[in-house]
Amino acid sequence: MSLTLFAVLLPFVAAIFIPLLYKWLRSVHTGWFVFVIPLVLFGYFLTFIPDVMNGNYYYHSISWVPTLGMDFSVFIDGWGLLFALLITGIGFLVVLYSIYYLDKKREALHNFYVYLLLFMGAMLGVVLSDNILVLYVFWEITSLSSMLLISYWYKREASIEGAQKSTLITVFGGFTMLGGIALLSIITGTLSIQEMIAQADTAVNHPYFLAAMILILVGAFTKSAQFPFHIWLPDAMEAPTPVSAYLHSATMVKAGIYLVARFTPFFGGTAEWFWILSSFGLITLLYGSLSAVRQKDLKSILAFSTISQLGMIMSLLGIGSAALYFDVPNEIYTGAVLAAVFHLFNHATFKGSLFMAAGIVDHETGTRDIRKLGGLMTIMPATFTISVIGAASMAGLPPFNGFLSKEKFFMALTDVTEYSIFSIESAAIWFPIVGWIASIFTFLYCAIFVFRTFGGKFKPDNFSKHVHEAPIGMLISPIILVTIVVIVGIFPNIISPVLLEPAIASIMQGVPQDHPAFNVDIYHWHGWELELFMTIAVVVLGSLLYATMRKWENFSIYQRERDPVNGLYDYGLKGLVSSSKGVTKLQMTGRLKDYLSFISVFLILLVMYTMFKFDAFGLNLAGMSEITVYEAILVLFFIVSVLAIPFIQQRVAAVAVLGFVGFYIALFFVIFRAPDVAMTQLLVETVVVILFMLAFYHLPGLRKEKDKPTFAFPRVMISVAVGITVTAVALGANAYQQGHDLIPISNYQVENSADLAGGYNVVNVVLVDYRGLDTVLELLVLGIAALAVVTLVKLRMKEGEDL
Amino acid sequence: MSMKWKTNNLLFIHITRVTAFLILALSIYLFFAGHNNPGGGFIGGLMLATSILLLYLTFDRRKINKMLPMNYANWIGAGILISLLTGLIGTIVGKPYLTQFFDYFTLPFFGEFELTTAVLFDFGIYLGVGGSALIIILAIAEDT
Amino acid sequence: MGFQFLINILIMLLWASLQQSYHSSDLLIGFVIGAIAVYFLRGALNESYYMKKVWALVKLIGLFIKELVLANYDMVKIVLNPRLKKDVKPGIIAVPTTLKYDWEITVLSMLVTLTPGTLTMDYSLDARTLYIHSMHVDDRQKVIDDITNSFERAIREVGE
Amino acid sequence: MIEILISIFIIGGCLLSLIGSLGIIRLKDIYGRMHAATKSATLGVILIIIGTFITFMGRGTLLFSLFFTILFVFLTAPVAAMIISRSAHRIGVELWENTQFDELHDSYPEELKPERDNSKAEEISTR
Amino acid sequence: MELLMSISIGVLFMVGTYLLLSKSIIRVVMGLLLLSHGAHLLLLTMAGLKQGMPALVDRYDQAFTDPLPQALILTAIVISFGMTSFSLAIAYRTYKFHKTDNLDELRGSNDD
Amino acid sequence: MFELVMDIGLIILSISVGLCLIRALIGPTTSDRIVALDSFGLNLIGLICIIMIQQDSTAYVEVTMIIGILAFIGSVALAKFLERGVVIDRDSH
Amino acid sequence: MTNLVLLPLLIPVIMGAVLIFFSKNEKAQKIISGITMIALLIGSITLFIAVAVNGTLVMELGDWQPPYGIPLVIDRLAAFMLLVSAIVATSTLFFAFKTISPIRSRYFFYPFFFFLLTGINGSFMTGDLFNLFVFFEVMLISSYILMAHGSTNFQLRETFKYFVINLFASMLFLAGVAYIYAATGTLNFAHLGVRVAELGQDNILNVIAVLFIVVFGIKGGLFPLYFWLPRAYTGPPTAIAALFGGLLTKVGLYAIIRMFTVVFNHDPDFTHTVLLVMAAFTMILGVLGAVASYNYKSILAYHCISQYGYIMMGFSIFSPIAIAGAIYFIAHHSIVKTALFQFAGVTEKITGTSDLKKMGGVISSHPWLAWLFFITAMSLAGIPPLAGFFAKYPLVLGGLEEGNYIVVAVALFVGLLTLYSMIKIMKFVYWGKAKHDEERQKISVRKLLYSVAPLVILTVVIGFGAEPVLQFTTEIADEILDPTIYITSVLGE
Ligand code: NA
Ligand code: NA
Repeated sequence: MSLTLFAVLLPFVAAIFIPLLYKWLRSVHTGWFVFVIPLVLFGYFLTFIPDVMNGNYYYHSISWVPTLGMDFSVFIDGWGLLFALLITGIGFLVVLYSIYYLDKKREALHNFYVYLLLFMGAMLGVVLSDNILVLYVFWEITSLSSMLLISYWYKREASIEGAQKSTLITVFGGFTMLGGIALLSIITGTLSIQEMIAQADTAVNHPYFLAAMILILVGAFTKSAQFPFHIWLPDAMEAPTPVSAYLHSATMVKAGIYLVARFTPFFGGTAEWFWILSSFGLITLLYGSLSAVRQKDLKSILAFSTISQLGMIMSLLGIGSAALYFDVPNEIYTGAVLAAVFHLFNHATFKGSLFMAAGIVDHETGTRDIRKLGGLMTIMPATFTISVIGAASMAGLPPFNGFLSKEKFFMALTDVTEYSIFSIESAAIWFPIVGWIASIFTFLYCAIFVFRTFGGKFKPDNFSKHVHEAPIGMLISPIILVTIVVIVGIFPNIISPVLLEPAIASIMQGVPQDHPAFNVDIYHWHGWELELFMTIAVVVLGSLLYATMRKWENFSIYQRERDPVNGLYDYGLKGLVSSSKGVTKLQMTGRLKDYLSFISVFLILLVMYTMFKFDAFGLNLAGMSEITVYEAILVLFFIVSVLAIPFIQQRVAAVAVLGFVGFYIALFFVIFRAPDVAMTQLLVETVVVILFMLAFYHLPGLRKEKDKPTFAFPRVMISVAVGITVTAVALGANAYQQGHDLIPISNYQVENSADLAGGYNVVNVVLVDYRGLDTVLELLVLGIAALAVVTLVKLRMKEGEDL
Repeated sequence: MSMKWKTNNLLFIHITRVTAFLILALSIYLFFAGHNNPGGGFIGGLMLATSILLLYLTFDRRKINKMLPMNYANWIGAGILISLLTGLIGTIVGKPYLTQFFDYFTLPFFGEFELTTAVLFDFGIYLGVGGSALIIILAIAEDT
Repeated sequence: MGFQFLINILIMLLWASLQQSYHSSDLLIGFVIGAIAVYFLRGALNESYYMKKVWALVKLIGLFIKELVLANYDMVKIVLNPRLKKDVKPGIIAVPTTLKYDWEITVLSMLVTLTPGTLTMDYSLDARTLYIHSMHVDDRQKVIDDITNSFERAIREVGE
Repeated sequence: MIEILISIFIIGGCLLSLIGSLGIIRLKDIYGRMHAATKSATLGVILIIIGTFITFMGRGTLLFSLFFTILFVFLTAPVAAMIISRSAHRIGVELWENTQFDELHDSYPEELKPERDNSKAEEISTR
Repeated sequence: MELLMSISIGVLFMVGTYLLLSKSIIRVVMGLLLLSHGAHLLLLTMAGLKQGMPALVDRYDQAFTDPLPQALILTAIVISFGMTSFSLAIAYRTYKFHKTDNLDELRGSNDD
Repeated sequence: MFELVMDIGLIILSISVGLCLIRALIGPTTSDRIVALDSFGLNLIGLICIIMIQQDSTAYVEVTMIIGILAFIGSVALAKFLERGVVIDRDSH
Repeated sequence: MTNLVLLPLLIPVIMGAVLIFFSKNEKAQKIISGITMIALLIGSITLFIAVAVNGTLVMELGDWQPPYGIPLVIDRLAAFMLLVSAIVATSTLFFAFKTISPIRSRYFFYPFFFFLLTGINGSFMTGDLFNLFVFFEVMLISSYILMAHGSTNFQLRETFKYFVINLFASMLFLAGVAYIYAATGTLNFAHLGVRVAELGQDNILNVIAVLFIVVFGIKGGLFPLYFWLPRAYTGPPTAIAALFGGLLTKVGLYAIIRMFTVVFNHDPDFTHTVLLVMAAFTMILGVLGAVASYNYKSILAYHCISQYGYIMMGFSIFSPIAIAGAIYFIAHHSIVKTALFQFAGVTEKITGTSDLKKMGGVISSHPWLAWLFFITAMSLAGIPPLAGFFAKYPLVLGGLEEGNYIVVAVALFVGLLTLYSMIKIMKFVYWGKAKHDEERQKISVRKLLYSVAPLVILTVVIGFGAEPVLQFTTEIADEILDPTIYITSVLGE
């Protein structure tokens, strides 16, 4: 196994040892052991940079489940490497942060870190797997570990609910995606993403192409919290803050982005891909930013902010995909992709720091409610600084990295108006407008986040504990992140050739690498372009809104914190449960007669339908044996006696008539030359009659039966139909038999019974020799029944007496 | 039972004494006859049960239980085992399971007769069926 | 012991007749099986009986067959009689018997049942009174006398 | 010749059986029907069996075992008749209105004397 | 004859089903009994009726009726016997402990 | 001719059996039905005997014996249940 | 060599009969049972290997050449099923040792257990239709009594319904045997295959085919025939519920697979479409029952139904990959469902109830239990890389390949609902605040987990190590899709 493969598996392997380390070395915070792993991996992945920068990629594969085409293959190109570095880089920062955030005495650290490592490994697997099915495997593990982390404080109702919601939604997406994956494998005959991309030209004409696209996108959208699937993300904030910082802003939620970008070479260049991504992205962007403004909880603000930013990246990928429509792309089209990749990176840094800051506030004050917070600026200056930088970057203010990517974003949106493909003409104008409005609100919630927490008056009564600045250990990680925010903001081109260009190259595959469009050169000053005016307007209008906040914060729409889309989820879930109950109650009535009715009706319909469909009715009177007078009389009386049974109201009488019926049947067996059967029938019938009598000792008399009028007629109909069905098939089978002259296997048995088995009574020879197994088993059945009766009669236990 | 009928069952008892034995003999006969004539383990076994049942019908449980202190559950086990194990005879000589063997022998006085493993097999059935039928009847009857 | 022997013989005959062959071997096997059966169920037999008067038995059987035929003639008359209500006057009567042995009473009650117009329904607890349903009880005493004079006497002859 | 004899036996037996069944239908109470069942049906079946025996004798088979059927019938018919009629009487099955007297009823202990009512007959014993 | 038997079998299945749809436990058990009769007769009827002698091959030198279905029926009868015994036992035990033989009252609550 | 006689015999017995059945159905008491069942058994023996003649087969001799025994046992069990409410007594009565 | 075939049949039945004699000695019964079970497991493994290496083993019972006698036929499918059966049974038996009350052993609990196993194993092995009926009855009568064992009110009531419905099905089975014997004159599967091929599967033969769908559908818990199942599986002792949930109903499905590959394989457009529609409804209605229920065992029982739907779906898609998936699914589900029922039992021991709403916080007092459950539950929901995923994906892939979009959509949706109800259990039972008192929190269940932990490990192992299993099930699929293989190994060339 190559080292790279092991790198992906390392977190999983480590996870196995965590509980042991936790148990044996209680005095050391378990996080320290964990910390090493992402750190080492980060270092390891850094070593790939030179190679990848040069446009190479790393590929290694071992076979796992070849029957399904699953190879455990590691594929490292620019796009994957960017993610791997994010995962491990943010990873060790988060672990470091968590060491101070989670108390080693009170918290179940072994669980926490196992989940975290599970996630880390899975996430690496997602971004480094070339085999889409293996990617899917890791994809679901990320959902699962996310669930476990959200439910980490499993005694809290909200944690559990949040975990459930996030899992249901993301796994819904996952399962949908699985369908898409299957379609992809059918379309292309491979599970390797790179091999699929190689077939992109022909695949587009495949009838499954669009379906596969939509299914894959549903998976990506749920994971990346795109409207209307976004609702799980705010509820996921119940997880410990390190988790929110890591999974729910920096990494996992970007898995959808990763996937969309990864598949852009395959699906990109089509109108559907363009429209779906850009419109869902923009809606999410707008919706997220509008919603974030309403939130009163610091982490909720950040959650909606994340949703909004993810929407933004998604829309950029959509816009950028247009590049693939053309054989020769130009900068207009690739710019969006650059913006997407760049913002993805930036978002990880500033959002990570903001989450950590929010966590610190929560940790030190015991609350995240902005209505209670305020005036922390002086008490927690470091945290304040971190928050200001992070928020400013998020709001798109210079000189931070967020400003740069936001500018690129505006540029991409305005460029769309110049497109002339995908019948975009009339709609294009909405792109910049929506983006711009969303940015205003982004500015606004950033302001709320910072000033409501750190500005204003400090109200000590609101807090249950003494408030002070966080320990330095907790501050290190966010400080590192804001440092990156600042440095990249000032010197963006540090990362652009190293990380961004290779990533874009991966996404824009099929486009010549030396094309000028790939020259990623990020600069601050574009001149007085439209984008700059847009930014200025954002700041002005945003400030204005914040200033007038007192006026509009009493609007009811502002008061309503809970996302109305949740109503859909709640309604859906409630509806699911209640309709399940309804459906189940309808069929699982607990009444035997209902069950038998359903079964019988199904039997009748299915058999009769088949009879008609295959014209299987038949009646061959000529081939039948003759009917003598006395037989006719016997049969007539027999039928009468059978028909009479339901009408008999005395139980002993009913049994007597049953005895008649049984004896009649024995007589039929005689008439039809079956002496052994006749004897058995007689004996059994008599014993059964006696058994009835024995049981009657305990049973009540028969009552007159009164069916509900709604059941009386169906009951008769069902019974009659069952009878007719049996008879019709019997006659059909008989006619069929007459029509085909087959020699039954019993001929052999008759011919060889005396010579080969030494018996003249062929029936007995069949029983003890030809079909001896049947016979001993039938004895077994009878014996079991006998022991069963004994058990039923003698053993009586109470409910719950044992397990 | 609320009713306390005192009954003299003279006729019934006397007749049962005769018929029960006849049925028992018939049962044995039917068992042996089975291979060549109607009958066999099942029928014989059920007849066996019937003859004992008749005793129970005529007399009472206490009396018959004392007279025939049988553990019918063991009959079942034994019956099943006999039938199953007879089948193994074949495997010893390399034939498939449940292979039955037979041969004709001549003994002075008795004349020619047939020995067959099938009879042994059938005896298991006989025993098991008889035991089963009886245990069923008695279990329900005793539940008072 | 004789009673047991009788059963034994019966079983032997049954065996042989079932075999439809009456060679000595079959009879022997039948006898052995009978002996086994008797031994097996000996607990139910606690009385002894010595077969004595075969002739008396034959006479009894003759009487019985005669009565049986008469009974059926009687039955045909009753069943085919259009004026049932006028001609048939049934009743249940207590018939005391002077027979001593249980087996005698057994046989008596069987014969009563199979012969004209009468049917044994019950015994008194000491079994010395038979309750008989008769189809013709115009003369109660005549019914009783018929039974005591014909059957009881014939049975007693066999018994002594 | 032998066929005529057989035919007489068989048809006679059949007719007797029929008489028995007719009696079961026609007679007015269970006790009367019991007479019909035990007498006619018994002799009827015996005649048929004898006819059958002769038939097979003519064909070269001595079916002595048929006589065991006769034996069984002889032995059991009176017992069945007795037990059935006694049980009917004890649970209070009505007697035909023509019945002259019922000395059996008189012999019953007072507390057990059943009410004569067909509709209640079955319930009495099984409550 | 096969026609008559087929009809009889249909009647057995019909009445059997009708009884199965009853509320009364004991009628259900009777229904099962009738169904098993129907099934056994069907086995016999389907092999063809009255063609040849009983399959006792030492006595006659002629056609024999098909012995295989007879063996199957024999097996089936014994199995049915076991099942009927079981059904009676469970029927009366159910009645005894639930104090009702009305199957409509034996529905059980919806969430247990 | 002989065949015809047998056929007639069978028809008569079939009707006879039917009459028993009618009694079993109309009752009115269970005891009546038991009588009918008992008699039915006897008729059945007759039927089988004639069928034996017709089929020229002795295969059913044992069947007739068994019917004789079983009709008896069945009737007795039913009657005993009617009378005593139990089929098998616990103690001597 | 061929005598190996006898082991899965004779070991349980002979030892079951022997155990009858020891009904008064609990300890002896346990020792004998334990040894027997292990012998059976070893026997099944040996047989499995033998068949995997050498191909189909046939024993012509009574030395009668097929189709005149009854053959025991172990092809790869049967060997696989036998192995699964032995594994599941071993786990349940050892679970039973520790959970069932000693009084049960006096009432033939262990004999019934082994007889049930006899019926199940025999059904897998037999090459004869009527013999299959008889094995079914052995299995069913054992299941009836095991279901009612202990005779609580609930058990009696639900067993009665189960019993009646299944007996009804058995009668239809007999009717089917009668019809098919009339139409073809044979009962041997292979011979039936030959004759149906000769006759052409239309006319009455298709009618008989659908009749068997109904018959086996009832036993196999398919829509709309499964009504007996959910409550019947919640009443009996846990060990038994586990065995039922894991194994019993599979026999019905197995019978469908056998019947509709060897015999009725000529008109899949009709028969397999019927099955596919039934499968879809089975999946969805089963899982809805689970969604609606708040009883631990009942949820599991309803899931059984929906999982049977999956298995049938895989089979009725009738492509090699889908069938391979379906057979893998059988193994997966047997293992997982047996484990889940045992978890339900263990949890009940701790909390004293199986009502979800009365439980909570079990994870804090019994973390191992909760984690083992969690892994198993996720496997059930088809979360990779556990076995459930590898069971589900081939069905999805196969379904889409054959153009059965709707049923694939249903399958995926049902998977989601499965996850939902597994999380529901997690939520109500293991997470949340503890509702069981101090005393109960101290109950040690470690010993109970010994018998189930191997199953959990197995679901992980055959997940990660899916390849050999899938390879084998693919071989099975190829084998059963070519009925001539079966036919020639039974009847010769
Ligand atoms: Na499910
Ligand atoms: Na599922």
